Amino acid sequence: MDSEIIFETINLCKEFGGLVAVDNVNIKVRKNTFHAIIGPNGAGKTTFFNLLSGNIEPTSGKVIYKGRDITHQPVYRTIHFGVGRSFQISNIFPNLTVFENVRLASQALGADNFKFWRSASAFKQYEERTWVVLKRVGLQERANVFARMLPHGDQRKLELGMILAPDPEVLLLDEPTAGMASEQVPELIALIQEIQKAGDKTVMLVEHNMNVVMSVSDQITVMHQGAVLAEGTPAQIAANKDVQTAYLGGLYHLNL
Amino acid sequence: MDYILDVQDIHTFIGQYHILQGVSVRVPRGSITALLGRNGAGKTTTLKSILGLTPPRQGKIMFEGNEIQGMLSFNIASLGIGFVPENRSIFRDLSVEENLKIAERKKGDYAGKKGFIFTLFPDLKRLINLSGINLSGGQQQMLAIARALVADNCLLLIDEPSEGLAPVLIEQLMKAIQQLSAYSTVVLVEQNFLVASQLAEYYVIIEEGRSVKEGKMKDLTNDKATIQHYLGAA
Amino acid sequence: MANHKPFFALKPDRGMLIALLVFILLPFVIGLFDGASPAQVWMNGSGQSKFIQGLAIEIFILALYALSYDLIFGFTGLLSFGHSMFFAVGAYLTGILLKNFGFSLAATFGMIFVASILQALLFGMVLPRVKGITFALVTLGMASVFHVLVLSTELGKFTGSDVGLQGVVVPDFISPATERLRLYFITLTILVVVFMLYKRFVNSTTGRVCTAIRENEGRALMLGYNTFYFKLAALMLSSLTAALAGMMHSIYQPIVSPNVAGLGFTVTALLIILIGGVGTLNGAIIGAVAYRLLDYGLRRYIGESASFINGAVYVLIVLFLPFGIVGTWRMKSLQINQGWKRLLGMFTNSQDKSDGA
Amino acid sequence: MKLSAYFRKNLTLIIVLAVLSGLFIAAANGMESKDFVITLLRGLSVGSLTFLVASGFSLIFGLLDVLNLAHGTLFMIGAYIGWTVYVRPDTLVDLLTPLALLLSGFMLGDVWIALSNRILFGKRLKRILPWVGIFISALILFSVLKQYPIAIWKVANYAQSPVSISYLASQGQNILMPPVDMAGFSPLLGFAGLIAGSLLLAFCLAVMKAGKQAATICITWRNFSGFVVLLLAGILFFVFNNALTDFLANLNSNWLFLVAVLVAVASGIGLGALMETTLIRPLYIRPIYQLMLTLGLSAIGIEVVRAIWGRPEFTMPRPELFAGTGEGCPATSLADWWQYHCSTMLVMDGRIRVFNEILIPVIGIIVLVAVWMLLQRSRLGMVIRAGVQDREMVEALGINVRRVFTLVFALGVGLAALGGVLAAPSIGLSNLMGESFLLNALIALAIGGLTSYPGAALGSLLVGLLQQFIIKYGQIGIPIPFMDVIFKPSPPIVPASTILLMVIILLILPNGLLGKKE
Repeated sequence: MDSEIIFETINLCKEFGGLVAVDNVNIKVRKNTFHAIIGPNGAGKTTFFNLLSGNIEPTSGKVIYKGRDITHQPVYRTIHFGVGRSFQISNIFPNLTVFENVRLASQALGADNFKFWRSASAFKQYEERTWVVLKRVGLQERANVFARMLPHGDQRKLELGMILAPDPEVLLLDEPTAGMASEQVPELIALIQEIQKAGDKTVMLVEHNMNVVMSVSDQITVMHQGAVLAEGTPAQIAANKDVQTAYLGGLYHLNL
Repeated sequence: MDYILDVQDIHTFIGQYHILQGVSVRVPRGSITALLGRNGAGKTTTLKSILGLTPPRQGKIMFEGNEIQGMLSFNIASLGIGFVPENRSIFRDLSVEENLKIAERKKGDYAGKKGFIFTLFPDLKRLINLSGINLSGGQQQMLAIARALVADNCLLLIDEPSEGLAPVLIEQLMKAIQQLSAYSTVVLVEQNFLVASQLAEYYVIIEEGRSVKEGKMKDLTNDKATIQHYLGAA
Repeated sequence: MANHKPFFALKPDRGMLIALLVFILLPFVIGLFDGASPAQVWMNGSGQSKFIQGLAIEIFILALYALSYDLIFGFTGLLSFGHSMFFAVGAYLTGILLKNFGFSLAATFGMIFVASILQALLFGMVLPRVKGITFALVTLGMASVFHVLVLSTELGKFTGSDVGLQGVVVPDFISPATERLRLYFITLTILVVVFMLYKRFVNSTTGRVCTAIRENEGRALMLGYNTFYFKLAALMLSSLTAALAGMMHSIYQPIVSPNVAGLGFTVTALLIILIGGVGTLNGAIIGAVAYRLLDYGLRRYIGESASFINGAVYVLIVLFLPFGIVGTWRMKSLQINQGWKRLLGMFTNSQDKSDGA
Repeated sequence: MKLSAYFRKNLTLIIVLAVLSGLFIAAANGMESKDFVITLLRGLSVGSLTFLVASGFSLIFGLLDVLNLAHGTLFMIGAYIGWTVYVRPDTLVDLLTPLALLLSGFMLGDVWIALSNRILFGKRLKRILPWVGIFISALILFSVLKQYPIAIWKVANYAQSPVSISYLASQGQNILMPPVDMAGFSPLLGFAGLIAGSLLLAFCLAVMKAGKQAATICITWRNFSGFVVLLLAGILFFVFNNALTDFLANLNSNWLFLVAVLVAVASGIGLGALMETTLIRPLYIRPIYQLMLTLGLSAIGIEVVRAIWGRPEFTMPRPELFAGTGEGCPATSLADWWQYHCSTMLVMDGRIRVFNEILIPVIGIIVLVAVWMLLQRSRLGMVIRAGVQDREMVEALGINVRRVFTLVFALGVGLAALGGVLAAPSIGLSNLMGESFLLNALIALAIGGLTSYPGAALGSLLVGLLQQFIIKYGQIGIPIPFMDVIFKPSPPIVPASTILLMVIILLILPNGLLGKKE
């Protein structure tokens, strides 16, 4: 638990027209850990992710990645730093094939983006990488299907594949299991865990499913109304009084 | 038994996906019926099909003894069906009062129901002039239910009322739903089995677009095997 | 790495090859109808062939112009209402440089190259600020300012203000009057080369990213692409092609009407790719053929109310053929194939069936 | 605290507005005060007309997401219809009967649905039959209408073009209205044809839509009342044709103008409703095609206008209340004007036209307030505002959203037609008036914010003022500091200046002045 800090926010705030969505959040994420963020809907988890990945700019505060201030970097830079991010609602290219979706993701960091005189299929390294990733998430049989034709669960897998393709160090996963059939959930979580372990990656996860969160995370941050309510290991969180009254409530115990 | 709503073997397509492949739901008058099932099983689509928002291609839907499938959704709604959607769909630029007033089907609906709504959700009275965008998740959920109560609806379709709410709020909401079930029949889609089992009298389990099991909630709570099999967790 | 494809190894497109063959043979075949032998046509004999050649040159120019619009609208998803400016700059610059400054053709082309890059940069300048319909309005605004410039009396010496630029001095070897067949083949060659370049662009890494931007720009950004540069690249290529089309236009008919700078001419491009099929390069060419022939036919046989029928065709296409000719063809080709098979089957098997019954 | 936050948030907007008003003051310093007032009022007038187009456009765009590029053409059609009613009321009266009879069949809507549900066609038959029926009814209607006596201007028939009719009318001469030639037309046969065509058409359209509304519909005598009323109205109009024509022709021109405005607005509303239900509705799922459709429709509209009224430009005579020139004119006060019905008025020693520079802005402001009240206070307005955000939910509340869409579209087109009929006496009619005003309105909306209703008003005002000031400076010239040159903006600069303003504002504020940020 004493590995170096990879992601850090300092007094991060975001207002939307008078509504404070993220309120003075200070978080330290350590390298090679599984860090979950939980909290009721509207607690500002997705907004917090958007701030980390640079999709929106904070009203005040700083985001520091590997000791470097990336607060005001444009959004397309984050992946170049090594931060991959998935979305709560599948965010893919609906009218391109599954293969093309992942290929575009793996090509992004290469130096061949403006070689418009050569066919895209001439760059074998990206295609190979694409096949590797597709195999990893279990979509290699559907490579030539249009992404919009995929069932919901497979779209989530494709989304995961798209952020794995450039091989980032940090994965920001915004409810990767949202809308998935529940028998598929453990499979996907196992996959994520495996990727984290095998590749020395840091995973940050927003998730509603408490069973999942409690079983996989090393560290949990509870957000409530934009602010951090509590932070700690799963055991600490489960025992925390504040968390129980504000979020888990009596129902949590019944649910287990 | 006297069924207010009788859905008979409906098939619904969204685009080219065969989402509902034979769902039958019978809702006894004056009860709370819960639609259970996993995420993506087709519960929300069932509600939307009843309301004509995603019209079924096959099958029959009887409401108060009349066939309503194929009618336009505003016609169906004005027969007396209130809908509380999953994402609440509060009109952001309208004030709370306007959000309620817009649900009027005849003049004076809002004035008549005001008292009832505010005893059910005292919070809303305080927020009456706020615009929808400024409400928190729980307040939005209350407003969405209140909105469905403004018109004379004898059937309420409530989709995932507890989703994303803090447990404290869920308990509050459960009380409200229990209270209003004295006035109208409720069909409830609920992920949280605990909430559903405490509220509902009857249940229907939907699995992969088909209704597979129905019965009394009392029997289900004792039937651990079924719960484990269809709902995964308990 | 062993599998590098050479530059010209494109997927053979049977339809387009046939079309190319037809266009190569067209002047000679038409000449035959006129009683002129291919040799006479080759020597630039007059007659029907020459007129049809002219019509075909116009079609090629329109096709070039529509291709350039398809690249930014159909592939990159930028709705620009100022596209006619790209064309008009090419046309006017060619005319003015040839006529008033006596530039050589090569020098003119060089200037056009520079000008088209500059105007793509001008459009690109606003790209990060405005999106969607606002981008359309801003580009419309910039094109309108250019249109006003062209019309203004202060510049009348060069542009001929509202009369249009007249009497462009065309070098003899491609004069549309005496060497029309050569001009025909030059334009055709340009079209073929540009078409192949576009095909390659669309299938290249750059072009794929452009398509991704059309599909979901936010996601393309999240993948790490600075989408601005890709849109700029598409704009530059498009601007260059449109300016080239403008250049050919002012060489072919040595007058330039100020209408080519107006919104109406942008709408023409839109109409052409709509007829042909948005986002299909073949569609731009097929659309240009259909549009020009329709326009010509209507004006000739109906006259006055031709634009009424044009509008009606427009509405009908939107209502009943929303994917254009090529798009609909691609969607239906499977069904059409099956239909043909069934039809053939009916003829060949009808005997057996009636026997059976 | 709250105020300062507001200022901080809208800093760019405030700076832009400050710069604009600074320019405005600078413009005021450059000219005499009478010129300034006149230019201001002219700007208001043009701004008001632009606003009438822009407001309808923005209403439609806000709720339906349709960029109605045919809006300018509809504006122009409103002008031409108003002119026709005003100058040739006989045409209006002649058209009433066939119109009433044509619509009569559609009053039986529910009956047709019930009927088509009762008759069970085969699947294939159900597809082909309506088209056949539509074709037959079109044939019937065409052959009847071809013979139907309607007074329109065919140069051959009347030896008078719209231009000369207009000129004569403006000279106060009685317009000669030869009675319509009734030879070769049997009323009974004509009526029967029209009614039959209408019934067939309505039935076929109902069959086409059948199956979507399977609810049991009980048919009472009420369903037939509309049909009977229209039928009777049609026959009455025919019988009293001449009396009605005489009545309208002898009407005071002020009242006739009012009739013209009402008819133009009504036909705008009708056209809008027709357009939305038949052409726009199938395309809600394909927005870009809607744009193209309206573009095509606008080309068709212009051609239709050319075919009926011809290409030349002409004006509509002003009603008597605004046309006086004799004794006591130009008026010095509004009371004076009311007494002598002057066409012009002296304001700060400058002459302004009462109709253009006073009436039109007043109507513009009335419309602004009325529509604003409609949006904010009425139930319809509430539904519109809610529908902009979430259509499906509005429908789930039991509100007929389609009807609201049709209403809003019709209202928008009605506003455009109102603008057109007001523009006819002030700036004249031409085939191109629609396009230029559409461009103006688009610019105004882009400046003000595409879906913002107050933005439409602000943008229109800015566009009108800017144009008029540039025109004025085109006459008097702008002395350029430190140089002896006087710069006179040439006419093409006028549109270019507004476009330039639009581009600058959009680059600073991509959503326009009052538009919402996404």
